[in-house]
Formats: sequence, structure tokens, C-alpha cells
Amino acid sequence: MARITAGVATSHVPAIGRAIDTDQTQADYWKPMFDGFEFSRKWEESEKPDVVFLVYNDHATAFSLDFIPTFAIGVAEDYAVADEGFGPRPVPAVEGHADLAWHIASSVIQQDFDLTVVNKMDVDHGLTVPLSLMFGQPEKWPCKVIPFAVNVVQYPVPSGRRCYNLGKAIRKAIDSFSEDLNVQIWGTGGMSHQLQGPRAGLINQPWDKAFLSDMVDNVARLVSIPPEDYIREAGSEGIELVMWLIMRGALDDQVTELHRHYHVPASNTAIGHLILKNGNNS
Amino acid sequence: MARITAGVATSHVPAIGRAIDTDQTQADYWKPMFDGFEFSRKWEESEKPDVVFLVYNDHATAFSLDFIPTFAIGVAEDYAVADEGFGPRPVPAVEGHADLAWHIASSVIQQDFDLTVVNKMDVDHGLTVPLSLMFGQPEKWPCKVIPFAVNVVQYPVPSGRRCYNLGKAIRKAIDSFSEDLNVQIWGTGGMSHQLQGPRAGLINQPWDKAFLSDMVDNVARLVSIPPEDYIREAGSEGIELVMWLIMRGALDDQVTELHRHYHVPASNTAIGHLILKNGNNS
Amino acid sequence: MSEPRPYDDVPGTTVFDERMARKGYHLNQFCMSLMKPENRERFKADNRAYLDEWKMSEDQKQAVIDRDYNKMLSLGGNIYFLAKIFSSDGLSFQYAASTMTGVSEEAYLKMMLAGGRSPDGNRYKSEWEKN
Amino acid sequence: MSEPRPYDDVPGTTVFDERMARKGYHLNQFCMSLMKPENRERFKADNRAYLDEWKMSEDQKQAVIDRDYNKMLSLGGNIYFLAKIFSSDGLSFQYAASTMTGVSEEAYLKMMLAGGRSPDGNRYKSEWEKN
Ligand SMILES: [Fe+3]
Ligand SMILES: [Fe+3]
Repeated sequence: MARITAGVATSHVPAIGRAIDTDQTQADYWKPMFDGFEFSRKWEESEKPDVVFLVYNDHATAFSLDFIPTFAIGVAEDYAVADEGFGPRPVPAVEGHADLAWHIASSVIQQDFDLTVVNKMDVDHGLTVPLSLMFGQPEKWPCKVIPFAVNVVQYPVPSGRRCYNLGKAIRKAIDSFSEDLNVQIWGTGGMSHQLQGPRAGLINQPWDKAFLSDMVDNVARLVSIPPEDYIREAGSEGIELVMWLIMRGALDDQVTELHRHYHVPASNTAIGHLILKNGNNS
Repeated sequence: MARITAGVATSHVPAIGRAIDTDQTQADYWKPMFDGFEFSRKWEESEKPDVVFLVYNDHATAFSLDFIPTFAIGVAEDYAVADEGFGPRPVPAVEGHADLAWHIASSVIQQDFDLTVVNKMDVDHGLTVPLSLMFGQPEKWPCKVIPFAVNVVQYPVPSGRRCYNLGKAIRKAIDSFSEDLNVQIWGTGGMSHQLQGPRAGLINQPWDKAFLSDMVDNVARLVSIPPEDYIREAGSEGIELVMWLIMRGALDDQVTELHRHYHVPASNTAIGHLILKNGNNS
Repeated sequence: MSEPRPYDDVPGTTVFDERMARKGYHLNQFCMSLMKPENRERFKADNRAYLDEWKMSEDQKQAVIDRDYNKMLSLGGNIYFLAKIFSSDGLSFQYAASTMTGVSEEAYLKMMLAGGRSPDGNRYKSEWEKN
Repeated sequence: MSEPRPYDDVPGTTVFDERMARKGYHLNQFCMSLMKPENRERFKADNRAYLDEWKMSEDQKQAVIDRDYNKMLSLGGNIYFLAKIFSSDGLSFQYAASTMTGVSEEAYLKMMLAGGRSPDGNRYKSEWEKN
């Protein structure tokens, strides 16, 4: 039986990708940010997940305004790394897990989530930056990845509660997959940031820190946050945090916190990171 | 306030489009089928709807396997008529109602239906054949159209109950639109037919006739029909009938039947047609 | 992926579920390409050469060349995609359906005019096996 | 379409909802076209000529030529789409953000290093109007 062993939350800023790809992770500006992921890379080396179910958002890369799916699941065998305007990041292509992805798609649609099923899509920094943060710079990613794209660009975006309930449906799907697989679910994006307008640069550290804590043991508060509160308190792009709730919904009510990291700034963004072991047995 | 005044159900076979476009509607084969729509065209002339919310499915035209949305709503100003392999049908382009479409999209997403929002798409016979049946061959379609595409091609497709509940959400959205508009909702596709395999040509007249009756006053039975029953009883393509349930969900519990027509065959398909006035005041 | 489905016992019918969609991805995308006139021309000029541009199995290619629609269905083809092939050939859905049922187009048309194939005896595979 | 939204009172912020998405459709699709190197080259060679190929308003075109990102936002641009413009110019998100806040990139960087813009005083338009 496939089982979700852990949930990972992490921001996914493009500048982080650039810092890695241009070998600046030890520069003064970046070092404190990357230091917080050292534990995580070592932990992944011992965890050796078979599959990462990776919740992210497309940033006007695979999806133009012609076609905006609220939720899209990738069921392909592989995914090319997108050219976001500077050429593709120099990272390995992403291998999918079509069997599990199709199983999840089928199960979750039958649980009344109206997914778009995607056989071909290029993946942008939203997906590749978390892989780099957690796995470093291997020749080949050490596991398969199921990309799950959430619309957080064009309003209305799905509510935090909808996302959390979707996480529960994904959990049910993974639990019912017959192959023995170590599956992690990652929720990416956030934390507070605003990239646009005269209010750009907004960072709300107390709000972010409360969010990190409540991800562990008070998710009920988080699922009730309406979109306007994310915008007001965490900046217009802080809404990405609803994707963390998909991850949280897929875990047990009780989880064990293995690691937490918070750093300001990375470019315009507050970096938040959590590793939650599924269940309360440590 | 916008209001849904009526629901229309009708099949949408490509051969019907060809019969219209090549002037064969009075041929022996076709006449009885088209006669059943004479009432409907006259009725539309006096109803003069402002907008038709048209539920249909794309038949591997706008959506390839690269990208299959469970539910997609068109929010564009206009839609081109698709070339399905013989050149586009010689019918007018379709004008959208972007204001109302966006309003519905926003409302329905906030009611936890995970729509894909589409700004550009060509529309195939699934959409244009019903327009021809109901409006004849005008220079210009007499109303605006909001295309709503449902995946009934790649399993799992949305359940009948999910479709019915979606209809209720659409109703709520239309009821809350401030402009005074006469809106009809059409559910298209069906009735029994199977286009593939050694069982092709299946037609289940008693089943279809019961479905037509229960659309009027026993929809509770219909929403409980599981997908495998559609396949077994109404042929592999009979599953299109779940789209009628979206239309039915958007109407009052009580409706007044204005017109019913049933004819076998049109090419491989049993043709069913209903006009339901919203509410039980005739 | 191989759990049984409640529709697996319907005879003479291939439900296009994820098992089939995966098998048929390249076959169906090839079909989709026939919506462009220039591709139709190239395909008609040389079926084999055009098919060789696609990541399809040899079985799939041969089934296309043979216009064996039942075979294509069993190899993951979906009927709405396969329709692009017989449309390119200038043939109708009714003709294609008749070839899948193994009768002449005339006999098929006659059956449809008489009300179509009855569901009686055609609901379960077991009913077909008896005969 | 003009009902107020609960986020309308957030200052200095344009939420990309359907009101903006409709306004900005062609502007954003133009931006998307800059993901192709050949389009970037043509755009860079002659901004105006390239923009004239798109169904954009004159205001939108002028805002692009002026690299006035706040103006583009007000005309329906979405920041992830607009990013294709400053990426084509070889400029960073941080630089673009600084131009939108009306300070130098240096001053903006300093603010970020000091922990970013505080939410205090920046939650409601009324707070900005007082100042
Ligand atoms: Fe992001
Ligand atoms: Fe159809």
C-alpha cells in the first residue's frame, strides 16, 4: 500500500533558483536562507521517497489566460523544465509517476473535485525550486514527481477550506493505491510577499510565524482564513499559502514537526519551510 | 435581475448538422426527426432569450488528451465554429456574454466547483447542432451563448449527482446577476447511443422514455444513476445524458413541460428533446 | 491500476478510462493531428510514413493502416479521436460503426431504422458468451 | 460586475480578479508571447511595431513602452505576465517591484533587508489617505 510519510512546506521564489544555478548559495545574502535547508537535504537522503506529490502554481508559464484550470493534475511520464524567459533552469527533467497520478486523478474526481487532467506541460520554478531546495543539484532527481497545479493567479482562487478538503481526498486516493510506495506531499509557495503595486515588499513576520505554528496543531484556524485576509495581511501573493493547506489536509490530524525554518528576505519574499512527519509517533 | 425562464434538452448528433447544412431536412429519413423541432423554433421566436447557457461536450475538438477539464466555462466575447475535419459548419460565429459568464464562473468557483476558465476555444457540433435545431438557419444567432463544456469522453466523468448540484450552483449565480436578462439553460447530448465496438448501434427506447418523463417530475431517480448504468443501458455514449442533469438542476423543483419529442434513429443515435418552462405556472 | 470496474462486464464495449487513455495517448494525438488539412494530405499520401512520425506501437500503426477500428479501440483509441481517421477517408460515423459490428453498412442501417440494437441480451458479457 | 469586493479597500494593490482579467486579456497575452526568443527579439527591435500587432488599447501600449508597471496593473496586467516584459529587459522582480513603489532599487533592497514593508499602516486604504 502506498503511504504518505511526510509533508513538506516551502516557498518557491525564482531568485532562489537563480542563486543555486549561479553558485551563490554561500554569498552573504543567501547563506542564512540556504542554511535552513541543510537539515532537509540530509533528511531526504535518508528518507528516499519514491514519489513526491508536488502542489504548486503555474506562473503564466504552462497556462496563459486562454485556459485557467482551478486544479490540474499531471499524469504524464515526464515533464520538461520550462523556459520562463531566460532559458530553462539547468536542472534535470522531471519524471512523473503515471500509475499513481492516474489513480489519484480518478479517485479525486469521483470524490467531486473537478480536476483538469494534463498529459503535457512544462513545469516552472514553482515546481523546480522546491526540488532544488530539498534535493540539491543531482544529475537526476532521486524520485518521481506528480505535479499538481493550483490556480492562485486569477481570482476567484479556490478557498483554503476547499484546498484542505482536496488534501483529504488526495490522502484517501493515495491510501488506496495497491503498490508499496513512500510518498511525500509538498505544499509550496508563500509566505508573505507582494510583488506588485505601491505596496510591493510587504512582509508580515508575526502573521507568517503564527501560520507556521498553526500548520502543526491548529489548522482549523488556517482553513477559515478568507482570501481577502491573505491579501491584506500577507500581501497579494501570500495567497499561495492555500497550497500548503492541500498538503496539510493529506496528513493525519496529528503530525510531528521535524524541522522549521523562517527567513526574510529572498528577493521580495518571506521564506517559510516545514517538515511534518505524518502521525504523532516520532 | 437575470432569470432562468426555461430549460431545453436536446441531442446533438453531427449528422443532424450535415442534414441541415445540405438541405436534407425534408428527406424521408430526416423529416420525422426535424418535425419534432418545429414547435421549438416557433417557441424560441416568441421567447426571444437574451442568453443561452449551453451545456455540451467537446468531441476531441478544442481539447486533445493533453488537457481534459472536467468542467470548462467560456468567458470570451466570441467563439469560432470548429473545423472538425470537413471544414467548419456554414453557421454564424457564436457571440458570448462575457459579463454573465464571468459572474457565473466566479460564483460557481466560490461554491466549490473547480472550473477551468476558458478565454479562447472553437466550438464543435455539440454546441452548434442544438443552436441549429432551436433557431434554424439565421444570418446571426438571435442571442448570446455561454458555452459550458463537460468531460464525458475520458473516464472518470463527473457523476450525475455532481452535475445536478452544479446546476443548482449555476442557478444561484444567474439569480444573483443584476442585469435584467432572459436566460435559458440547455442540456445537450444523448439519448441512448453507442458509436463504438461490436455493440455499436445500441438503442434503449424504454429507458430513454423513462428518462424523458423523469426529467419532468422524478429527477431524484435520475441523479442516482451510476455511470456504469448509463453505459450498460444507454450505450457507451449515453453517458452524455448527465449534461441534461446540469440543466435540470438549474430549474425549479417544479417545472411545466411545454414540449417533448423522441425519435429513432438519427445516424446511430436516439434523439430526445424536451422544453421545460421554469416553475409550475403555465 | 488493474482493479476491476463496474462496467468491465458490458459486452462489445471499451470504456475510455485511464487504462485506455494511457495506452492510447500517442494514437489519439496522431488522430488529433488529422484536424489540420496539411496533415490529412500527408497522411493520405503515405499512411506508413506519416505514422512513423508518431511514438505509436507497431500494432497501433498496423491497426490504423488496416482501418481496424475494434483493434484501435483495444489499443487505447477513443472513438471521437478515431473519427478523425474515417472523416479523413470521407466516411461517416454510421459506416465506421457498421465495420465495428461486423455487418455491412446496409445491414447496419436497416437495424437502426428498425429501432437499433436492443439492450436485451446485450447488457452482460455472460449473455454474449452463452450464444 | 461592479459589486464591491472585500479586498477593494487594500491600499496599493490590484487584485487580478475577473474585472482586471477581462480588461487585460490582450495585454497579458502579448506578455505571454515574449516567452519565445524570436518574439523577444522583434519586440526589443521595435516596441511600437510589435505592440501594434496586438488588440491592446493605446493606453496599454503606451504603458508598456514607458515600462510603467503600475499603469499596466491598472489596465489589467497581471504581475506574472508583466514579468515577461522586465525579464526580456534583463531586469529582476526586485527591480520591477522597486519601480512600482517609487523608490530606488537600492532603497527597496534596504527595506527588504530590514524585514520588508510592515503591514502596520498598510492594511486599509483609509490608512494611506490619512498620511
Ligand atoms: Fe509562486
Ligand atoms: Fe456528443
